Amino acid sequence: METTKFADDFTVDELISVCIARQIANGELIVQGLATPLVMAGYILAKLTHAPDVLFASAIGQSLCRGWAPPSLSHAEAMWLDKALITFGFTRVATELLPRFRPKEFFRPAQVDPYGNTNNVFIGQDYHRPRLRLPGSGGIADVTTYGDQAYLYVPRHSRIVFVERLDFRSGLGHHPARKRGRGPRYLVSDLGQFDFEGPEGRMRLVTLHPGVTLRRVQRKTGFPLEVAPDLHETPPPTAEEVHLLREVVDPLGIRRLELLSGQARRQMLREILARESGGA
Amino acid sequence: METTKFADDFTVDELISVCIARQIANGELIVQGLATPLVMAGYILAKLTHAPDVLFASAIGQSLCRGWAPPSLSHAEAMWLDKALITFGFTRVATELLPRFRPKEFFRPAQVDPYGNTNNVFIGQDYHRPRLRLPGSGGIADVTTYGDQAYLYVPRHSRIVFVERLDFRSGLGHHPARKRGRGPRYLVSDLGQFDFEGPEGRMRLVTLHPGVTLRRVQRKTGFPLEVAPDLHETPPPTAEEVHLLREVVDPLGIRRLELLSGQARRQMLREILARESGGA
Amino acid sequence: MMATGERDGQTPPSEGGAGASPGDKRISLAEAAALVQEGDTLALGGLTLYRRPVAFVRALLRRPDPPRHLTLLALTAGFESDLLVGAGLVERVRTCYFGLEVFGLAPMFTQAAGEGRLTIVEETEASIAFGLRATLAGVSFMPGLGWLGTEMLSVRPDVKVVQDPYGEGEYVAFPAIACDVAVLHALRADREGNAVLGGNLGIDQELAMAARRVIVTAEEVVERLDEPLDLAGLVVDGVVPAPRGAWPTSCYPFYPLDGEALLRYVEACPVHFADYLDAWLRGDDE
Amino acid sequence: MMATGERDGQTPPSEGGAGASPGDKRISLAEAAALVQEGDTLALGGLTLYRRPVAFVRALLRRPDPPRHLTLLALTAGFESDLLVGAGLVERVRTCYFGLEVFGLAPMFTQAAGEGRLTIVEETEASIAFGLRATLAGVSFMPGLGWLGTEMLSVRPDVKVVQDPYGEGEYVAFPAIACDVAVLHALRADREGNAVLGGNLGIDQELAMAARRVIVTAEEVVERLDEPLDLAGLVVDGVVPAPRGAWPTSCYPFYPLDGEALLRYVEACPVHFADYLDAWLRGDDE
Repeated sequence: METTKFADDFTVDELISVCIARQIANGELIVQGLATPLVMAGYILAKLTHAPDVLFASAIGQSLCRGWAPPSLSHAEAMWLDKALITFGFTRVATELLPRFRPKEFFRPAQVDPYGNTNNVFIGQDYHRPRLRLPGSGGIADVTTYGDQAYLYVPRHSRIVFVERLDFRSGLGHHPARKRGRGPRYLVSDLGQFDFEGPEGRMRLVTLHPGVTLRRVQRKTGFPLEVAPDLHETPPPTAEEVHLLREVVDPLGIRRLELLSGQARRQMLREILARESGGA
Repeated sequence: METTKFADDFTVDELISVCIARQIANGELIVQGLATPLVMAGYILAKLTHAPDVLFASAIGQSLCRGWAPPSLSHAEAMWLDKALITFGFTRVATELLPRFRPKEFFRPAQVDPYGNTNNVFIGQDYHRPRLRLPGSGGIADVTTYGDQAYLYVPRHSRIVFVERLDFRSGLGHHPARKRGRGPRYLVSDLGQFDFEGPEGRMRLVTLHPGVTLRRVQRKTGFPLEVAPDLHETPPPTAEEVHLLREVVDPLGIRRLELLSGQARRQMLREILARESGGA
Repeated sequence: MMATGERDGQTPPSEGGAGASPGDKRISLAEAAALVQEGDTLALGGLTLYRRPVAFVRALLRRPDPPRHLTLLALTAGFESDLLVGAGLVERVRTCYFGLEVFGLAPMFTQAAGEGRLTIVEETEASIAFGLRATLAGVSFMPGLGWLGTEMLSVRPDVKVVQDPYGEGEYVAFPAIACDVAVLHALRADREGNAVLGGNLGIDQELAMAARRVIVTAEEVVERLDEPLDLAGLVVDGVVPAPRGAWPTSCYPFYPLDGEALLRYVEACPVHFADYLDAWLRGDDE
Repeated sequence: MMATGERDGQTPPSEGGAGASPGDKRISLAEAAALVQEGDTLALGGLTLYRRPVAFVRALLRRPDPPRHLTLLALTAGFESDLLVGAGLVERVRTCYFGLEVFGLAPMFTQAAGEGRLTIVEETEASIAFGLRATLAGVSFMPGLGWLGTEMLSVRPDVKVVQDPYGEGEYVAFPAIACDVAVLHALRADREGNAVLGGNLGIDQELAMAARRVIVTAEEVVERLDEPLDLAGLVVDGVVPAPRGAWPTSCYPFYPLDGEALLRYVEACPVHFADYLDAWLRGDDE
């Protein structure tokens, strides 16, 4: 048996995508929401490595796909329309596919509390005059209340995201009000991997990404952290995984946008757009 | 202006189809249920004469069609699939199209009472041991409770069909229990045409088909008949209408099956099947 | 089927087809027929005389121990369903139309119903359509227009009426419909169960999503379909090559309805049903 | 539109488009924009940055008297909706996502919401999908899974919870969603309003059936479409030729998303929105 060759260098976006990929089992139906390129990169990587038979579904196109195409800013529909096996429309997805099949999906919360409850609606004290209005909950306030395949990711771990109390609970975690399904199973951030096996479904640090200290994670988390007894280092990406991500899965590096904001993100958007229109 | 040329000879199936055609207005969406070739002939005739812009929908195919094809026993789907503009599937038809658009449809009841309530479920006194179990109500128990475009036809007028009291009310007429919509507007049989403008929505004879007497209609109806003050003769088919029915709309005469039963119907089915497989 | 973990619905989708992981789900007609168990709700796709899974029904009737006490579910039921009733496999019928269209009444259904030997769960288009949508949505009912003012509720004492929470009126709460095995006949399928049904969809797509197990019989089974699909293999447990598998019902545009065969049936039945069935199971009529 | 007599629904389909009988429903963008009235619920088809009716929005904003107090309805709202909010036409927003995906927050929506100048009818995918299905079914609600346990109900006091009539639990009764005018952008349409939308359907088909009036803008308007349709002209009141009518959002496969145009917008707003809008209405950016 060959020994796994770990990558000599990798970036945190690559590590997050690899962590996402490793949560995917072969044969699963996996769903991608809007504006989640780290997830898309992870899904495609899974397909190209250990999970060749996954089926993709997406908010864009509302189709099921066996095939894939690299993420694109300008041609986001390409994968979902050209590779569609069957198209449902959003009404059937929301009222039939999601409640019937309860597929695995990775969500990016704007706030998450110790129990994996999440908020994507607003930041502030007053819903009617929010400090920051967010885009809205999409389908998170639906599927997290009945599904059991909610996975979370946080590209920029901070006390702004990980809070003791949410300003608004739009995604249901491990919460006493739950009637159906179960709270999130997993969370990956740029600092480590977490499960929710703490007391009453509390978030628990399971692995630290290479070079990250427990102290740093705790400092950047707005509530006391549970830590798994066998806390260890996140297995780094393999050389093959990094190669695939960079050269095959997402050569434009669209996944990296999720780690940037403001001027830096706009700068990178411009670079990617230029490369796309230059005919990548 | 040309004077209308009435047909010298016509059969009762032709007259019924013509009466149905004349109830169709241009531009309407008209729906055909299962096993109703007299209705199909009438619809197509309407399209070829005064209502070129009707849109057809049908239980078979669940499509909308602008074009048409002659009725067929062996290739019933041909019209509905080859000419489909758009296909809905039965679930969307029953839960969206019918309640939203409430289109015009002709129903054939096994029993009809003086108020246009109808029965297609069973004949007899006991639902659990019926004298004759019928195929079922299809969608009649749905659309007649909320729509206002129910039209009825009875190819063989008799006291078995027109009864004072139904054995089971599966289609809602002009009935005090009605909450939405309205009862049937019109009925055509092999003896005459009727509306429901009598007291409390009672069925009312409006025209007698050529050669039919009021006395004969009354004798064949199981309840006292209301009669319109201006009772007159049904305008006969025009020469053009008869020509179209025989030569263009339904050259195999499939509409005639609805006037036959038992051995006579099977005989005619065999003749039509032979002509269809012989390559009409 | 797919591996998406546990489900909490009343009627969870099936947990693993013959082939388990996505891959080759091809099985024989006999293997498909063996999936139906005593007391199951068996749904048959297609419409009345069109694209019915007749070859599957024959395989079911050929079983040495045909399953009994079935609940037969179909939007409309025709020849294939009448055979199952005549052969005594069916205890309950859920359909809004059971007949042979212009070919007449369904003789064995008519006889069994007249003798009180069938439990009929009286349905309409709306009750079946909303009932399946309720199952897919994971709720116990869907409210819809229909039935109020008719006598439908008197023969469906299990069906409740709910108050409009936003107004004065009331609606029928069409209950969720569960299904153990759904069998659909396709024009083409691939070995993963992806399928093309043609335009006359009926309720096939909803049945395939609602049923615990799904069998697709197909005129032709290919390696891989890449045309637009009507059914995703995701929900399919078994794929059966069954050329002329809808005969004597039609499989448009491949072959027409065989009206002569239907006439032979209605002329034989109900009196000579047993002889008809014997001959039909031997394949004399094929 | 079609002449099927009176209807008793809360939100009856429209009673006759610009062209009355089926036939030529072609109108200009200005005529289409004139159909929207003060206080209307205006639905915009497409998804976030994809196939949005942007040319229509420009025509609406170019009206000398743009209608105000609109309720904006969209599954997801993006650039085109942000312009309407920034220009002060929108009083209420019904959507489950208002933003520009990886291009960032929608600046004018974010600002207006922060200042308390918008009424937000907080929605989710399920509440919009079930709400439209309720409208189509002619009922006041559809029960569905979702929301329970979250704080959604606290910001939607109009939404009720109903008891499961067949069990112990409860469901959210997602209320029917009414719509005055729906505007959809199509790849191709014909003069009767038949249209091809492409595969990214969103909720366009349901909006078209739910709305009192429907406008289709299309990259190309032909005499008669005979390919398989996504939308039947039956429900369409006006057809508008609008080449590049989705720009800067995409119209796959005809043209891509214009990311540079979106970046110019997010960099100008909210501070320089007025200048941006002036230039955009003049067509400087076309």
